Amino acid sequence: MSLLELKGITASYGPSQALFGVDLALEAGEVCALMGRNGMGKSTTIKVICRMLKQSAGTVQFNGRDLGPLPSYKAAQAGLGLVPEGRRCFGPLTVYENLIAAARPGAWDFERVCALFPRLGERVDQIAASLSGGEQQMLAIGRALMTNPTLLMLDEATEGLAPVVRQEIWAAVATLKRESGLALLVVDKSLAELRHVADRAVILERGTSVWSGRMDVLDAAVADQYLGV
Amino acid sequence: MTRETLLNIVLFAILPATALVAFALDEPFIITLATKAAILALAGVGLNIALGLGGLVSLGHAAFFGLGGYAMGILASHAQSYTPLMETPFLIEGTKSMLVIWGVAIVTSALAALAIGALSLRTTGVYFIMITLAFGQMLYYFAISWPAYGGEDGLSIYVRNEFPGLNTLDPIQFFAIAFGILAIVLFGAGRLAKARFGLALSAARQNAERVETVGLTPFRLRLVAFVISGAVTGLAGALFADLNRFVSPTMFSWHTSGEIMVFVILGGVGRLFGPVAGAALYILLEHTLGGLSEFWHVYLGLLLLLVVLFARGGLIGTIAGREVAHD
Amino acid sequence: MSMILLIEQVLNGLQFGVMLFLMAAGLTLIFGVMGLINLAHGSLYMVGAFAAAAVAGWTGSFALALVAALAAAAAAGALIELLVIRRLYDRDHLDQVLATFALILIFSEGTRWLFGSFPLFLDVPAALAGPIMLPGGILYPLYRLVIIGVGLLVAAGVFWLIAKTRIGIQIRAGEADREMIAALGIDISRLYTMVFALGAALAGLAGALVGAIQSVQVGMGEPVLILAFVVIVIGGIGSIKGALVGSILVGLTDTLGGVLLPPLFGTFMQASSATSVGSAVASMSIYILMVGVLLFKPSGLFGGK
Amino acid sequence: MTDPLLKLSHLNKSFGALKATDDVSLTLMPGEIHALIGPNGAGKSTLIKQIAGGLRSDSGTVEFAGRDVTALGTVPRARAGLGRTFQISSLAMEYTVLQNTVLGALGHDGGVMRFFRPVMKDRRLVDRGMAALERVGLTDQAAKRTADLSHGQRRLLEVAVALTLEPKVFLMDEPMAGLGASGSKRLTGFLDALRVQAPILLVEHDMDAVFALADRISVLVYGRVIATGTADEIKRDPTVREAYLGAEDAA
Amino acid sequence: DGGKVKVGMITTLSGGGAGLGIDVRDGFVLAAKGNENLELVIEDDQRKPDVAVQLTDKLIQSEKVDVLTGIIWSNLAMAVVPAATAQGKFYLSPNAGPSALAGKGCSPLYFNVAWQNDAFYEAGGLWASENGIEKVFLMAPNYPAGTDGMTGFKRTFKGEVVGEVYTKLGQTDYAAEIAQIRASDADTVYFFLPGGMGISFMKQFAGSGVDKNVMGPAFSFDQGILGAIGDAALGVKNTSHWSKDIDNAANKKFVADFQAEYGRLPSLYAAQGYDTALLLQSAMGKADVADAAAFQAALEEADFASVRGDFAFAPNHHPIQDIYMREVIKEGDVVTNKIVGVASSDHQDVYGADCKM
Ligand SMILES: Nc1ncnc2c1ncn2[C@@H]1O[C@H](COP(=O)(O)OP(=O)(O)OP(=O)(O)O)[C@@H](O)[C@H]1O
Ligand SMILES: Nc1ncnc2c1ncn2[C@@H]1O[C@H](COP(=O)(O)OP(=O)(O)OP(=O)(O)O)[C@@H](O)[C@H]1O
Ligand SMILES: [Mg+2]
Ligand SMILES: [Mg+2]
Repeated sequence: MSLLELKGITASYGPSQALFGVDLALEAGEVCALMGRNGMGKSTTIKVICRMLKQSAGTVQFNGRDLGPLPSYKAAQAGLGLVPEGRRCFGPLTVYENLIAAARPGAWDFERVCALFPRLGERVDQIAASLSGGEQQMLAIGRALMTNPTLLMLDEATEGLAPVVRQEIWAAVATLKRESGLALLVVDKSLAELRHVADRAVILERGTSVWSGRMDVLDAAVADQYLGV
Repeated sequence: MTRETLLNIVLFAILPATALVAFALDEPFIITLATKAAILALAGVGLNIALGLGGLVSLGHAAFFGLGGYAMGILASHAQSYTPLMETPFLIEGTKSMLVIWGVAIVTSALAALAIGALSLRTTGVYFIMITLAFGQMLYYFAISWPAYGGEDGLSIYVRNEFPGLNTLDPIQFFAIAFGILAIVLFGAGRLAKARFGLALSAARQNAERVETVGLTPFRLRLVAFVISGAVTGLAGALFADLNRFVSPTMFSWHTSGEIMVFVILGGVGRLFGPVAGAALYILLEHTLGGLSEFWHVYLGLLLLLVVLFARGGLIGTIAGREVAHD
Repeated sequence: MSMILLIEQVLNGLQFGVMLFLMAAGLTLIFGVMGLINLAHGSLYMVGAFAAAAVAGWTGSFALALVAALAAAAAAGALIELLVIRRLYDRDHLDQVLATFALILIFSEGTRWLFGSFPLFLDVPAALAGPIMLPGGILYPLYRLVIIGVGLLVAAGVFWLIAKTRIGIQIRAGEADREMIAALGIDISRLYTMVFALGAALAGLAGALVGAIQSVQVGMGEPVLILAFVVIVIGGIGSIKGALVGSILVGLTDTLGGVLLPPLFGTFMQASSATSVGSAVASMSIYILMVGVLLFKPSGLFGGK
Repeated sequence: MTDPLLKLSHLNKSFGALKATDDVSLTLMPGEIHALIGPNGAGKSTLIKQIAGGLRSDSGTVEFAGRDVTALGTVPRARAGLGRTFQISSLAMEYTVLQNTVLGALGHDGGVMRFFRPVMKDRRLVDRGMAALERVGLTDQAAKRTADLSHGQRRLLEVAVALTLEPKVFLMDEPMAGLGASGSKRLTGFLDALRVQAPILLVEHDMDAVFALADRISVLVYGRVIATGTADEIKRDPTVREAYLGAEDAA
Repeated sequence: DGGKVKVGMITTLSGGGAGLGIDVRDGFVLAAKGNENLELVIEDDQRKPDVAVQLTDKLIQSEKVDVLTGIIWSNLAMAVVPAATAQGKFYLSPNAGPSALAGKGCSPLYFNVAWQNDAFYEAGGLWASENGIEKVFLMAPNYPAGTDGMTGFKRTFKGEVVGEVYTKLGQTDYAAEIAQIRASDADTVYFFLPGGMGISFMKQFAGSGVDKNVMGPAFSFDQGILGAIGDAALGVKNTSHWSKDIDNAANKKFVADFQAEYGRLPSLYAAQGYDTALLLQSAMGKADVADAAAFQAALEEADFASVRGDFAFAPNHHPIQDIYMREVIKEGDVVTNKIVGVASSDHQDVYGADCKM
């Protein structure tokens, strides 16, 4: 049984439909890349998984449990961690408060997050809104890790990060996967990086999953057709 | 034609239709109510320019409403008692001419809005709400304790002011005046919202930083909007005073500001006809529920609550749906 | 004016300030921290006072009356939150204004329905009645000192809750981005209901405590509402410290304005008009203070943003 | 040699104890793309704000087109021809995509105190807005509410609004962020062509784009410019590699 | 002899001041009970002047009433009375008597069945002068009713005013004023604080331990309010034209009937409402309301058995009546008033001279 399984998801924002049938499966401890051009429905899929948006058809199963009737906070408590698009740090709160606001006990704690992102450690009492863009990104990742999820969803988590930090994060992702058995669903624009860490990939095109399979079989022609690389 | 346009036409027709039917049935009081609705809608249209377009939640619009009212009260009471308003340095006489009174009401409230706006617009959000409230309250307490024009007792004007060619004491004719002004102002406000100024003002509400980076000054846009808004509400105040032939500090009280705001929210914030719908509904409720029970405010409250909970975007929002971005 | 009288008036101002804080404390939670515009705050204050007066009338016990005030206001608060406010979080602030305005109508007239149109009797308990002698020879009502004490305790409690506890952090996070804090696994709805009920309970407590030396009547909450908003805005929204400082500033301004302005105007005006003009300016003084503060600090004394 | 269009001399800015901008001097020549790179929190966005006028400098001067604009606020600088895009999209979210660009055109045109003629019937403004949308490839979305755009589409709209201003200089804070690979590629080509219209001061973490576009690159670390040079010089600079690029030059 | 009369009553039935309006209404209804010629239409003005004016128009234009009554507050009366009399309708005031309507603004159609606003204060000043009070401290809210009241007191008071404070309308905390009172060498505090303001002041004054006499007009010590003040009010002297212990048959019947009908003690507002209805019915028995001159003459006769005892109209249609001094006492568990003397007999207002009608 898969850790996460989406079947035939359709979803709309009010009158405008964004997803037209998304299928996705992810095993425990696996890293899955969710890919597609801008506006194809990646973030919407993630919103459906963490119940920020209710699907109009289809099912979402997590750990054998139907997430359909659950409110967002219960889905999170079930083990979903989210680094949302656009960071969404709690602006008026300090770095420390952002990190502990929703923390749950587990392997990840404040010290460990600060060790991963030393810049955050130096700024514990700074207001999140005044952090640089990249620092906010680190904070959003740290905040999600502090909830000690089983599945971490990274929506453009490396956007705006300096290359060195990006490399650190990918290294951290690789470590997370290897050592703590954390499953990840990753949206990112860098195919090269994803090839390194992801086990499998799903490609969205106009709100439909058009390709899915193991990362190593994703060939250049498909990538070019759907991702334009 | 969109649903909203259709609805607007209906709303626009509702007041004169009511007034005409009442006229035919010889129910002058219903005409008075329609007139009241038109005047309060006018005040709401004024507020809506600041509130709906500019995002300036002013809880001090009673200041302008009251200034308009007192412009009428003071001028007319001097005319009534044949005493000049001022003798030095030059002579100012009272007047019973509506046109002059309107002019004075508009200019006074515009100037007040300029001063209050220039100070208040340094703040934003709830701070703005409260600072405008503060200015309103200052005028209220001033009016209450200033004995020259009646203080809390207010001022009675025994006869309605004059408008060339019309008998203003005849309810239907006075209605025509009030509604005519409302129509003109609605037209103007509608154009303003779609004009360059409206686009920039509304953008400043959504994102001031964005407006600055395209080289426009939000402060100036807002101040101009606030002045226009205050002037319209001031004009409504003068009409309201004439409707009642009476002014008192209640016109300055924060309840008045709140009520005008309720009209706007009830009808639909930022909708051109929102205040018309809101004022008409509110007055309808007030006068039909009033007879039901001593505790009719409970019913009024429940009805308002139902509207907020189940009618998103006010009456117009519910009936016409989400705002369609203008073409 | 003698020095001792001036000192006494300053003390009165401070006392009034702390009393204002007590009245504003609930609103500080609901409005300052949760970011909800709750015009019905004054109604909850009134609910507390009426519940206290009713229970004190039945049982004769002030302690039971206070418990009743807390319970009734908290219940009313929780009910409001569950039935009304909950549906309005993701709406425009203005919808909250309209909804809570409607609630004022319902509460005021509902209370009149239940308790009649005449003010109720609620008095300070005998043990706390009467004045005591302060150092310096000032006679001061004991009950007012108790109010100061309770006010400061509440201030400390609320400050601790918001600034130091995880619940406080979560509430503030919810105010910044509700959807996000929920997506991180916090049941923000339940939390908000609880905090709203707590804010309501504080309003009710204030209503009962202050009602004992004021008049318990329909509409008693309205001046409180405005004062509480003034206090919070002067102090800076979201800051408990600000609310306390704001309260004391307002208390001092109002008290000393009323005492000092009429004679001040008397120094350059005719006596008869000086009292009236002086008093008129005094009634505006807290608004003048607020405008002054906001002109120099557009987001209040301790406002972050 | 031609004069620089934009010249920063000895700019400083501190937040409390933190020196976010530390004695920065930079120039931007007509026709060039000058990239500004550096670790997160190095002070790049701060510098952009200082140039655009959103943030007062503690000391130093900003000269633009031969004129000292240090004392001016955002609005006059924008009017003078500084066009800026934000790192985090800053748009009028309730407006349609087209309205956002028309707003830009209106800013360029001035004359905002007009109360009567419908602005969306003003051919000149609308055409200019549409033209900008076309250049970034958002024509299809023109009638959509901006709030309904995906993240990447908003990033493109940011650029489009800057275009309508026809600025003399572009200040772009991470325009590629959030764009997918194809989007980045497209925008890279577009910016390449844009530099003839007006030079660009480009803050970007996308090294493919930076190396492809930049005539000159300055590296900012802890608020200081530690190196300025061509792409090749920067790639070879060991301090830059350690502080910023890491293994990136493999690309 | 009289036909039917339609009466429009506009009074405050909702919101903070509703208690007064309800008492006026109940008193009126009690006195008019069983009179089939008297048709009553009641409207709630919510204490808003503009609503009151509009209701006036409604009652006159749509309901076609002949007589209006009911207004509680001076500022509403200032709005309604001119509007009613200008349209040729009678107005009988059951409460509120602003000076403007007693003097220059008087009208043949306007009758005040309560008092001119200054009456209680003038009587208070007289009584104080005659009862050895030398130094008073005056306090009232800063609005016309307050300042006029204090002026009325000073008009007749012979002693010294050692302090005079005008508070914010609606003020609820009086610590500062009480400190001033304590510091002054006044022997008596004379104050007018209507409604909740008076309750707050009295409770706080009692708790402060300041030992001075307290006096005021009846408004702050009426039955509806005393219950909320409790023992703190005991011993306070207040002037009133009515008290439930006035010894005459009409009053005894009124008090008994009122308690039987509504289950509570009547207030002075109830008494005024009651008298208003009696006056109206006395005139109805003499003239047809359609004949305005005759009806006016009938009203002027004031030929009814007032619960206050002797009652007559001065030429400006304002009462000539005794004003009593009452003291707050406790009867069993109930805090109430007892008459201790007449403060001013056959009191008449001073504005009549300006009234030209
Ligand atoms: N809040 C919203 N309301 C309405 N429509 C939306 C909303 N958010 C996204 N959309 C639309 O839904 C579609 C999918 O958007 P989504 O954000 O899922 O794309 P994405 O693949 O994440 O793109 P990007 O890479 O640009 O972030 C887009 O066409 C977008 O315009
Ligand atoms: N208002 C402020 N108060 C305190 N510190 C601030 C403030 N604004 C920015 N900073 C700090 O200044 C430093 C520079 O921030 P800036 O946003 O300029 O970085 P940046 O180079 O743009 O980084 P990124 O690439 O991550 O966007 C950061 O460490 C940030 O935390
Ligand atoms: Mg996305
Ligand atoms: Mg940056």
